[in-house]
Amino acid sequence: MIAQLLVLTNIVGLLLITPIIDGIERKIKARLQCRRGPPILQTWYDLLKLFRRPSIVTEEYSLPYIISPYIVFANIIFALALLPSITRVSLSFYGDIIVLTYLIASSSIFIAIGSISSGSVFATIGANREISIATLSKLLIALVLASFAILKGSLTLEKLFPIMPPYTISAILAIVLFAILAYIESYKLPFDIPEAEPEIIDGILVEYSGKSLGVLKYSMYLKRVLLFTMLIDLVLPRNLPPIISSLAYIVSLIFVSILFVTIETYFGRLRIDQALKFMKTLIPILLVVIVIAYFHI
Amino acid sequence: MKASRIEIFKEALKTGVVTKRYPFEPIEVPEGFRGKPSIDTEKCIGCGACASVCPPNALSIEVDAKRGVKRIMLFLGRCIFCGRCQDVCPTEAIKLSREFELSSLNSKDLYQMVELKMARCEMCGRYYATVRQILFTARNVPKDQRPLLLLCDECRSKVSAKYISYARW
Amino acid sequence: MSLKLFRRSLWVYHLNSGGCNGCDIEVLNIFTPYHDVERLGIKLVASPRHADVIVFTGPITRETLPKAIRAFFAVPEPKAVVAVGSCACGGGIWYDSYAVIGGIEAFYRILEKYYKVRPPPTVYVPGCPPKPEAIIHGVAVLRGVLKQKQRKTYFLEKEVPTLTRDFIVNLEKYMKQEGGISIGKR
Amino acid sequence: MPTSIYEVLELMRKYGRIEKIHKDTYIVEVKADKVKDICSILHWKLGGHFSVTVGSDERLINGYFAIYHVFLLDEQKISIIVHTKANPAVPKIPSITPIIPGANWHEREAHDFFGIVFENHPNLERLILPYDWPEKVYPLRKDVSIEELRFKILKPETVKAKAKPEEEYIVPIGPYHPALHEPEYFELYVEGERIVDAKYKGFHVHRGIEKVAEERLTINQIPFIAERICGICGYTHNVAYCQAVEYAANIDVPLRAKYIRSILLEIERIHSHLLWFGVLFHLLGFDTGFMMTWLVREKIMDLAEILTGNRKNYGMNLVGGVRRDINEGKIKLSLETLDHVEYKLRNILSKMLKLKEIMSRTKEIGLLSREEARKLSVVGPVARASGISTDVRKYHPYAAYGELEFKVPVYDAGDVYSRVLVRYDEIFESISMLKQLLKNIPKGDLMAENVEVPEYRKGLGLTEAPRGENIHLVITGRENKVYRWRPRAPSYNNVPSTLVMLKGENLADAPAIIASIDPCFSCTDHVVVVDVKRGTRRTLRLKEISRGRAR
Repeated sequence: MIAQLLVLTNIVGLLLITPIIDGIERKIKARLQCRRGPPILQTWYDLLKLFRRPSIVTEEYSLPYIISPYIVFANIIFALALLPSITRVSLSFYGDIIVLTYLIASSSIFIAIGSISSGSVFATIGANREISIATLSKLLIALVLASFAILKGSLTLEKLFPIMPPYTISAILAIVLFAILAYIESYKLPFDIPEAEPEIIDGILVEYSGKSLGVLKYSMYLKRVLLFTMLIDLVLPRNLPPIISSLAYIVSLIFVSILFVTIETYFGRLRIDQALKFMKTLIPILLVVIVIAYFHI
Repeated sequence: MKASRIEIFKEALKTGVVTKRYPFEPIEVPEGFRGKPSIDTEKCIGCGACASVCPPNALSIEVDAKRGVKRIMLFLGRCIFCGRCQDVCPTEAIKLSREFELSSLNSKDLYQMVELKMARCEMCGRYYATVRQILFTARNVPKDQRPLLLLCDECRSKVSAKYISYARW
Repeated sequence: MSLKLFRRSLWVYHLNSGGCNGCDIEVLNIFTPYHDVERLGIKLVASPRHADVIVFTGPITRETLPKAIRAFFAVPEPKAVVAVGSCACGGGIWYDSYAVIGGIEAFYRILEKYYKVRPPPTVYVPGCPPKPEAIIHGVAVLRGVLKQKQRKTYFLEKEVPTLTRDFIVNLEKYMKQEGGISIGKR
Repeated sequence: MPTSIYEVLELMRKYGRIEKIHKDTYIVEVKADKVKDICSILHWKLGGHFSVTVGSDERLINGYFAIYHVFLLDEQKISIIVHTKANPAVPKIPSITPIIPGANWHEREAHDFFGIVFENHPNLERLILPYDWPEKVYPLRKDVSIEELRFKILKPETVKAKAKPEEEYIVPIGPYHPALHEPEYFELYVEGERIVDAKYKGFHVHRGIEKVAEERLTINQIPFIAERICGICGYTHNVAYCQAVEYAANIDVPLRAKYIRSILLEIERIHSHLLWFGVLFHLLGFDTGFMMTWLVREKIMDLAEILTGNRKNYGMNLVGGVRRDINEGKIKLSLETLDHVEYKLRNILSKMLKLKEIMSRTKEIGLLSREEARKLSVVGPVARASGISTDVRKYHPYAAYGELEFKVPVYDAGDVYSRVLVRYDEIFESISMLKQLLKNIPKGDLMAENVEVPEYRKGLGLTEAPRGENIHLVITGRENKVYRWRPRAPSYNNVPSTLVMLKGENLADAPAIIASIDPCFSCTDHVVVVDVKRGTRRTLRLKEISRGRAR
């Protein structure tokens, strides 16, 4: 019972924190561009306003267009429950690593399906692009998770964290690769695709408005935090006292987001074929990591 | 490549935050800023020089024959803030202030209206010019010519077959 | 008022309705470091569906009219309009051209006539182009943060001297006596 | 191959009567059947380039329609206007588009506005007038007044049908873009990823400026409407118009006024180029670059505000001079600002251009060869990036440019990156010019003493705008009005060249290519993508294409 409550605390806490993390990112980015930047709660204000605005639907929509934002949201929430975050407790069962991979992939797919069913050409093209990036990046994420599983010899997320010790080359490489993938997957420049960048919302989100737009944006912020959490879990020591570990988690969450946004600020966007080319070069490296992980190097 | 990214980063940190605090703090507009034209109602004589040079016709002049007034109207929703009116005004009645916060929720607030009383022509009884304009002109005209100013253009040209009028409208 | 919703967060869709670019650049300028309206929760969005406010810049040419109407209806209610620049406020220097509808009010007249739509709350920001600060002021007025400064003024001349021959000939004498007719002192 | 002015004029004399209208400008009156020959010689043999075609309804003066083709001969430093008359009942003139493809739009415009038919024109369709414009109504003819046009022809009810989304505008969003500013359409025909053809649909911003100016405004009011042709480079139009009238009326502008004009022109150029850099960075997804360049640009805007009283649309000119003086304090302040800007730009902008993403997305993209550039008669930085050294400031000096030392940056590659470099060099050239101007500004009057404009005289005003040469042809009229005024902005010549640049390129590079000419409609927004094989049409935004593959 306590475990369930703690998991619930995790989720509620993250729901509250996530927009603030985005607010911090916006503030840092603004500072790096010599601007004052929005207040840290700005993302919350934006979301609250969106939740209070009506959703206009397109003329030729079909069902997935309406429900997919909520499915994506539910997907991400479930995925968050699988990872230890604010409290070091999570839903844990055999094979949850596979479920996590599935949930991350399916959120992308449902976003794409939703925007395709809006009947708008704009959104359809955005969806095409989302899928073409997702197929590659999800494959890479699956490979990284596989290398973790091999390193620790387990398919349960609980047993993976933290990945070190053993301090092997493969462990360090795998963590670095996961950091790069988290960077790509959270749609940072130069791998930015339309819907993530706060200034330019188009592509997939173009036909959503009001509430459903709010839910979608919220899910995307949560997804970013999900990836950061995973990254933090991989390195954060396990046996810290409860309050210190929560604090350590939050501090490192802020640290990661600040680090990523600082890198992002000084990059222009790659053309999508250049981005895909970069991602393809990661595949052989990953395969090598899996092989050396098998031999515990 | 990497180095240039870091250079930009350094430069940005060196510049620091430059954002102004407006609207919470007022800002300085420079000397000679071309802001909102405002009509000094005491000085305006209703000659219409400004309306004739105004490129977008933001200034317009109408004669209300029923009430015997001349209406000078400035519509900021057309004004291009060029300051030509200021250049040509003979009495410095219209001037470009340094006011720039002109936003309003109602387009009616963008109007400035001045109505000046007109004088009737002594001969035909028609309204022909504002009283102020006649007085303004009168001061530049020798005393013996002044009675001619009490006539409208047409009547004056009839009368002044002998005289040459100094007055120019 | 419905605009309370936008106190903290306001998303703007910028629509050039045939303007000369002067105002468009200034609208863009308020997002750059010196003015940075993101600190006020204002953000430029790409799709009218995401927007709370449409910014019109330009006198609305005939070619842009249908597109402006479509963009207008794509913004969810409640919405508001910011007319930036003299062209958008009242047609500007183009007010009588054949290729121009002539400002946001003419646009509202068309909407009322053919679509039976009441005009949304609108703030007029005259200027050619308005300073970035003036645009920020306009948004603040729209949100109800600041008071509107600009008011309609109306002046009607009250008393005028009766023009008689005697008065006009001996003008200097009368002026000294009454002291009130000091018109046009240079 | 005649090279001296004398030889050129001798050659011209074979074709028709030649007359000098003002300094360095000659008008050749030729019969309609010789137009093609003389234009071909001027453009292809003598090294000149076609600049503008002006239609004019001169039935009130001499009973004919007139066409003026203007050519600039950089080598000889003269301009030659080829003048032809057309029968008022059936106005027909042979087209020069088959010889000089750059004349395409110019002739279509004359067709739109005057109903002059150009024989053998490949595609004499409507170009500028709105979609609901009635047939056989020619707005710039003198027999139709602005009131008639407005009240009889402007019928908003036609809007209702058009406002419904059609196939072409599937997405119910107008042709607008968040960061860029004016609405324009490009239709791109693609095969998979490659662009095989492109079409331009634009003129959303047609505001009927010429009719307004010719009917309502007086000679000294037109500078203000000329300034509002473009909100970015308006002052060059203002100067070009004033120069045209000054030449026509033979007014001698005081030297100090000329210096002040040059100072403001260069300030405008710097601000415009910086704006363009910002937009380019934004299109390439490098928002920090956008913010940092605009941060520097703001200093220039503040400087302009101090010098003229307004950040844009300076309103400084009247025919015969300028309206405001620049005093010692302002000169000092300007020099300080310029030093600061130069330092900042050398520090930041050069570093930004070296970034890998910026390089890889601009190099060898959007190629325009020298031959194509000559054919389409492109101007300004686009021409200079394709290896053509053309600059009105150098070859047809106006204002105070005759007394300045400056280089004209020319690059040969003809890709987007060389357009970037040309503009980068120009900023620093401008700063050095400004320093010369501010240090050497002479004392004197601001306005010419005698400003009287005789009727029916022609004047040609040339300026080098940030985007290329501006050209204004003015025919003065009666009662302090102009009879005909034709301003031609540089983008008018440059935009057709994007269609050449786009062919064969990757769809994702389209935005950078279109932006690379710095189109004065500046923004280029929605694109209609037509798949040739499948025959489907869909509307896209440039930004989306820039990110990815539209399959």
